[in-house]
Amino acid sequence: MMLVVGIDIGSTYTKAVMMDESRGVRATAIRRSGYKPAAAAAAVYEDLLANAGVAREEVTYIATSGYGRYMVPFRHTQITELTCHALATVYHFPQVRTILDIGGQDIKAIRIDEGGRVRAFRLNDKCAAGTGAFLEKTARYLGLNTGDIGPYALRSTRPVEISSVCAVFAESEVINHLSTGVAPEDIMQGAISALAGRAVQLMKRVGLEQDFALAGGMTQNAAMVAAIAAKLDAPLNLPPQGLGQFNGAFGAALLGLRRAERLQAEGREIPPPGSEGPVQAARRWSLFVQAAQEPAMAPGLKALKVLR
Amino acid sequence: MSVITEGLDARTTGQRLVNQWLASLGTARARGQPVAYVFVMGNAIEILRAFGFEMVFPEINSLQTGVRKAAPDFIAKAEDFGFSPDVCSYVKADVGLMLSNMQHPSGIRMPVPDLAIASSLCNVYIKWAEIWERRFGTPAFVLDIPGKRFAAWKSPVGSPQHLTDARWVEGQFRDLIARCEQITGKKFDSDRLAEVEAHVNEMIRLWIEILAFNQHRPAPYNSMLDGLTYMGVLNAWRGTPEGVEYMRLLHAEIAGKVARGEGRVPHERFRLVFSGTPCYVNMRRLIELFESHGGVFAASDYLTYAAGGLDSAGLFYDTSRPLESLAEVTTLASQMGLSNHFFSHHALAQQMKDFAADGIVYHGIKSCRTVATSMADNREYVTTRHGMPTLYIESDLIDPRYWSDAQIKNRVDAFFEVLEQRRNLQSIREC
Amino acid sequence: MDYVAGIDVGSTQAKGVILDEQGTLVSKAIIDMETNMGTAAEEIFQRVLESANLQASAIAFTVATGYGRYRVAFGDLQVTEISCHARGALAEFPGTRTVLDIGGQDTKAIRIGDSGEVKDFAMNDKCAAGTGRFLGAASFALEMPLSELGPLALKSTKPVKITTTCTVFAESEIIGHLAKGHRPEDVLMGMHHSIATRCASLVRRVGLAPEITFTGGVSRNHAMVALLQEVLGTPLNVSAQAQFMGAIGAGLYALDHARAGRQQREEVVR
Amino acid sequence: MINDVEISTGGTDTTMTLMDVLERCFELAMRTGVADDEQPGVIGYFPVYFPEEIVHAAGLRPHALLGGGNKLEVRLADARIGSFVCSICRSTTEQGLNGTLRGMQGFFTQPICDAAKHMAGIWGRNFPAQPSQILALPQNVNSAASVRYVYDEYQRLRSVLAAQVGHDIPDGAIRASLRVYNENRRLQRELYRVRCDDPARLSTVETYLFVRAGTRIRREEHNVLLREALRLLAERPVRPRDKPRVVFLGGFCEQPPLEMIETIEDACFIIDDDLLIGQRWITEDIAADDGVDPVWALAESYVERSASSPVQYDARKPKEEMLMHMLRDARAEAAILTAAKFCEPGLDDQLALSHRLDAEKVPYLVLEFEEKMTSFEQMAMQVETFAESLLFH
Repeated sequence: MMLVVGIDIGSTYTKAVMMDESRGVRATAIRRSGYKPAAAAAAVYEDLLANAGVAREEVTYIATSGYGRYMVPFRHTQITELTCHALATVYHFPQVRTILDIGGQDIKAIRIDEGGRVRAFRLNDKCAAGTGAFLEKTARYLGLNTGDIGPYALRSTRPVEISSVCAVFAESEVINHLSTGVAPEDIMQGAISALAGRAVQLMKRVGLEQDFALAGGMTQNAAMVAAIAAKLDAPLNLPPQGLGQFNGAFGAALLGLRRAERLQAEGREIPPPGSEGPVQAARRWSLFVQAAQEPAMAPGLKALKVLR
Repeated sequence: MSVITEGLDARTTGQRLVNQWLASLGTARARGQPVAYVFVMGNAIEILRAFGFEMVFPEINSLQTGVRKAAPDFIAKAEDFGFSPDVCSYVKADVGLMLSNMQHPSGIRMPVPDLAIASSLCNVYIKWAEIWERRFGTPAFVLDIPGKRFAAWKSPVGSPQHLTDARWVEGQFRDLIARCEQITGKKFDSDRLAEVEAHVNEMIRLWIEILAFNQHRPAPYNSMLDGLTYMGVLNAWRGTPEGVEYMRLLHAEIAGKVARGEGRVPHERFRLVFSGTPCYVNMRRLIELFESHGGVFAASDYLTYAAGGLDSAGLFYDTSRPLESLAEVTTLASQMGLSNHFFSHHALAQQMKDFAADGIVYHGIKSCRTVATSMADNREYVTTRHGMPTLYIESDLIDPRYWSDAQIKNRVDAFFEVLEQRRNLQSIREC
Repeated sequence: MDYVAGIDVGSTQAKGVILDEQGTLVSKAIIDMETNMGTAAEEIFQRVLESANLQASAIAFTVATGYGRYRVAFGDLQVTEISCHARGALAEFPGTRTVLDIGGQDTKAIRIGDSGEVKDFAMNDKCAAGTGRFLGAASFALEMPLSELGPLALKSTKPVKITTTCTVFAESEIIGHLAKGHRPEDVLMGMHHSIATRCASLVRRVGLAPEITFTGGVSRNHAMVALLQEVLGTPLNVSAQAQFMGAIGAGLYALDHARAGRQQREEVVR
Repeated sequence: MINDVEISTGGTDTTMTLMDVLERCFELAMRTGVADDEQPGVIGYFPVYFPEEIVHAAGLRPHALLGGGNKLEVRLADARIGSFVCSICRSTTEQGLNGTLRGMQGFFTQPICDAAKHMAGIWGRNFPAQPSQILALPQNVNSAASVRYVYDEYQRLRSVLAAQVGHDIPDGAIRASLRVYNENRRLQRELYRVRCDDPARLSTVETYLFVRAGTRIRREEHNVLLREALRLLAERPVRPRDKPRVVFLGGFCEQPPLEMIETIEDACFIIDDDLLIGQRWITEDIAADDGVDPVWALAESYVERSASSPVQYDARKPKEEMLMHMLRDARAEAAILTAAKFCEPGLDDQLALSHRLDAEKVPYLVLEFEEKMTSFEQMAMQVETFAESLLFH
C-alpha cells in the first residue's frame, strides 16, 4: 500500500492532498498560508495525516508545489503549480487543452497536450486588473466575504461596466459607482465580468484550444464560472466536487506517485525526504551587488534613533 | 469635383472636404489609385501628391475611432491579439482596424498601402510601419529626419549644419522618388512638385496668421477644439487648391471674429497654453471643464507638430528648386518644431509670452512617450524658472480606460482656484 | 451668533466641522463612508449639528470639499480640497509654505505663496503608491489594524526595501518578503519608507519650502512622520486636527462668504 | 570595497585565477558612479551603440550608462519623469540628480526611442554644466546616403569632443583606437563562442560580467582582462549538466537584474543573447589602415556590418529572421523573449517574434522585467515550468 502527498503552498492558501495507488483521494487539508509558508505547510501536513488517520511513517513520497515549494524541508521533490495543474486537469479531463487558473495574485492560462505536458502558458500583464485580489478588494469595499462573491453577484440584474486595465483605477470606478447609488450586486457582477474578460484574453494568447478547464479557487464561484463560459461561448470543465482548490496539490500528488512508482519499478529505494534541495551550484553574484556598490545608508535607521 | 461651394462657412466646408477625402480613400483601390500611409510629422506629402497617391493618415484613423466611440473595441482586439496595454493606443486602434477587415467606424473600408512612410520624429511610427510590413507586406520607408541635438541647437538657414542634414534628407527623398516611380510606373515630375509646393506655401502663410489671430483677446477660437478640426482638413488636403481655399475661408472668418471682438468663450477669463496631445475620446468634456471657468486654450504646441510643423520653420518652398527646397524646409521644420517635445521649455515660455497666457496645461499621455516622457521635468523647469502657473493632468489619446473624470475635474477646479487667487493678489498689489 | 460648516466628503471617510464667527472650532465629526456619498454628507452634517447642539438654520454658510463635494446637496459652495487643506493648514500654522496631505485616493503636495495663495499643487500618479491605500494593503496582508502599523514599524532594525510602486502588487510583495523570513516590522518599515519617498518626490514636484504642514489621517502615524522628516530634511507641523484640515479649511471659506454676505446685507439695509 | 588593481597593458599576471578575474570584472561591472576627478575624463552615453572609438581617440573614456540596477533608490527622478516610462530613463536621471554621475564631462543620448530622446532635454535642463546632446544616429540605414550621413554626424561628434579637450583628434589616434576596439570585439566574440560550445564552462552571468566590465575601464585594460579570462577558461574543470539550450532576447537597453539571469540559468543554458548588444554592435573588424579615412570606416561599419536590435529598423534584417538565425547558430531548442516594462519597441518585437515562433513551433517563454525588480519567485516559477515542459515527458 503506497500513500503519497501533494502539498501546494500558494500565496493565500496551503493545500494538501493524500492519494493512494488507485489515484483515489484519501484526504485533503487546507489552511491560510499567512506569512510563514513553511509553518503552514507543516501544519497542513499534520491536518492531512489526522484527517486521513494515517501515521507519518506510512507516507511514501511527498511532492510540493506552489510558490512555497522550496520552503518545505520534508519534501522529496518540487514542481511548479503550472505543471501540476496541467497533470491534474488532464487526469480528470483527458480532452482538455486549455486551462485557466485564476489565483489571488495572478492569472495563468496554460495550453497542454494529450499527455498533460505544458505546451505554452502565459501570466497576466502586470498592469491588468485581472487577478483574484481585485475581486476580493471589490468585495471588501462592498462588505462581502470572499465566499459570498458568487451568490451575491448572481443576483445582479443590470451589471455595470468596469473598464479599467489598472486595478487601482478600477477601484476608483467601483467607488464612483457606489457613490452614485448603483446596486452592489451590479458592481460585483461588473467586476466579475471584467475579470472574466481579462482571463479570456489571456487564454487567447496561448491559443484558445478546446476543451477548456478552470482550476483554482474561482471554481467555487458560480458567477465567475458562468461569466467565463459566456465569454468563451463554450462550457468549462471544473475539477470534481470539492477538488477545485486542491487541483495543484492533486497534480503534485499524481506526479509524486508517478515518480515513486517508477523508482519502485526500477527496483530503487525511495530516498528519505529532504534530500532534494534547491539546485544552486553556480556562484550567486547577485548577492554581492550591494556590497560592491557603495553601502547605502538605510534611511529608516536614523529615523528610528530619533524616535527611541 | 470640388465640394467648395460659394457661401458655405469654413466649418461646413471643412466637414465636406474631410468626407470627400474619406470617400475617395474608400474607392481608391477600385479606381486603381496608389495609396500611401503617412504620419502627420515628417511625411513628404508633397512628393506623394506629385505622384498622385491617395493619403491615409493612420493617426487620424485612430483618433477617429476615439471620437466615434469605437476605440475600446478596436483596442480590445489588439490586446487580444497580444499587444501590451503599455503600447501606444493609436497603434492598437490601428491593429484593431486591421483585425476588423479594415472596416473603419467612419463607414469607409480603408485601403491597404502600396507605400508606408514612417519618419524618425516619433520612433513609434517606425514600429507601427513594421506592423504593416508584417501584415500587408508593404516595406516600410523609414525617413530619418534629424531633429534638434540639444535645446539651444541652432541650424540657421543655409548654414553648413543645415545643409549637411538637408543633404541627408534629400538623399532619402531621392530614394523615395525611385520607390514611387516603381510603384506608380510614372516618372517624377518636378514641375508638379513645384505646383504642390506653391499650394503649401499659401497654406503655410495662412496657417501662421491663423495661429497668430489667437493672440487677440478674447481668443477667437479654442486651439484644442476648433484647432483640431482645422488641422484635420489641413493635413488631408495639404498641397491642394481645395486646402488653400479652405484656409482662406477659415482665415477670413477668424479675421472677422477678431475685428468684431468675438471670443470663443463668452466671458474669457483665463488664457491658457496647452502642451501635449488631446484625449480624443473626452476632448469635449475636457474643454467644457475649462470653459466653464472661462478658460480658453489660446495656443498649443499640438497645432505645430500635428500640423507637420508648417509654421515652425519660417521658411517657404523655393519652387524654382523644388526638391532641394523640400529637403531644406523639412529639415528645418523638424529641428525647429517637430522635435520640440524633447526640449519644449523654451518654446512654451515663448508661447506664454506671445499669447499673454495665464498658465500652461500639460496633458500627459499614458501611452505616448514622445510627448509625455519629460513633461513633469519640463513643468518643474517652467514653474521654477518662469514662475508660471501650470497644471499637469494625465489620460490617454483614445483609451477611455485612462480617463478618470472625478480626478481630472478635481485638478482642473483646483487649478482655476489657483489662477483666481493669483489674479486677486495681482489686483490687490496693483491697487 | 452665526455659524458656518465645512464638509469634506472623501472616498473612504466623511468629515465635518462647525466654526463660529471667530473661526473657532465648535464641533467636528468623522464617519466611514458607507455606500452613498450624498447620505454620508447628510449624516455627518447631522452629527456636527448634534454635537454643537445647533439647528441647521443656525448655519449661515456651508462649503463642501473633497471628491464628493458636488454630492453635498445642502452645500452653498464647492471648493476643492487643495484650497481647503492649504487654508486649514495656514490657519493653524501661519508659516506654512508647503502642505502634504496623504489621503486614501490621492496624495497632494500644495505649495503656498507668501500671501497665503496656492501657488502650485501636485497629486500622485495612479501608478505611484504614495497614498494611504498602500498602508491599507499592508494592513490587510499582515491582518493588523491600520493604527498598529506605525508602532510596529518603529521596532524595525533592518528595513526591507520595497520596490513595487503599485498598490495592487504591494500586497504580494509584502507577502513575499514575509515568506522569505523577513520580520513584519522590517517589511512594514520598508513600506513606510517607500511611501515617504514617494511623498517626498511629490513635495519636490511643487518645490519644497518650509514650513511643511502634514495633514490627513496618516499624520497620526509616528513612523511616517519621522520618516518624512528624515527624507525631507525638515521638521513637519502636525496638527491634532490633521484629519479635519480639509473640513476646517472649507469652514474658513464658508466664514469668508458668510461675512461677505452679511456685509452685503448690511450695505443693502443702509 | 573596490580595489583599483593596476593592470599593466603588457604581459599577463600569471598569479591570477579565473575567480580573481571574475571578481575584478564583477566589481567593475557593478560600478554605477563616475568619480569627480576620474582620469581620463568620462563621456557618458545612453544605450544602445556609441562610436566609442572617437571618444577614446580624444583621450577620454566612454562610459555606457546602464541604469541604476535594483539597489538604487529612486527618490528624486520620480518627480521628473512620467510613471509610464521605463526604469532605465528614471534611474539614469536619478543618478544625475543624486550626484553619482557628476564626474561626467558630457552626456550623449540617441534616437533609439522617444523616451531616450527626452533624456537630452532632461539632462540639459538639470545639468547645464555637462554638455548634453543627441547623437543623431539614423533610423534609416538602407539609403545610399546613409554612410555619408553617419560620417557627417561622427565628424560633428569629433569636433564637439575636440573642442572639449582643446585639441584636434588626428586620424592616427582614431586608427589606433579602432585597433584596440577591433581586438576587444574579437575577444568578446571569442567569449561568446566558448559559451555556445560549452555552456557548462562559462555561464551567462559570467559572460555578462566580463563584457560589462569593459564599459567601466579603458578598452586596453579590458582587453587584458578578457585575454586572461579566455586563457583561464580553457583550463577550467567542467561538469556537464542537462539543461535545455535557449537564447535570451531583451537585454539590448535596460539591463535585467543579475538575479533574473541567475534564475533563468538555474533551469536553462543561455546559449546566445542580446545583452549589451551595443558593446559588440560592429560585427567585423573595422579597417584601420593608413590611407583609409578612419571615421568613414567606422561609419561604414555601422551601416554595413552591425548587429540588430528592436530599436533600429533595417530592411536587411527582419527581426524574425534574425531570431531564427540566432536559434540555429546556437543550436538552441527554445527562446526566452523578454522586454523591459514600458519599453514599446521591445514589447512590439516580443509580440512579432512570438507569432513567428508559434508558426515555427519553437517553444518560447515570454517574460517582462524591470531593472529595479527585486522579487524573482514568480519568474522562477515560470522558468521552471518552461524547463519542465522542455525536459519532462
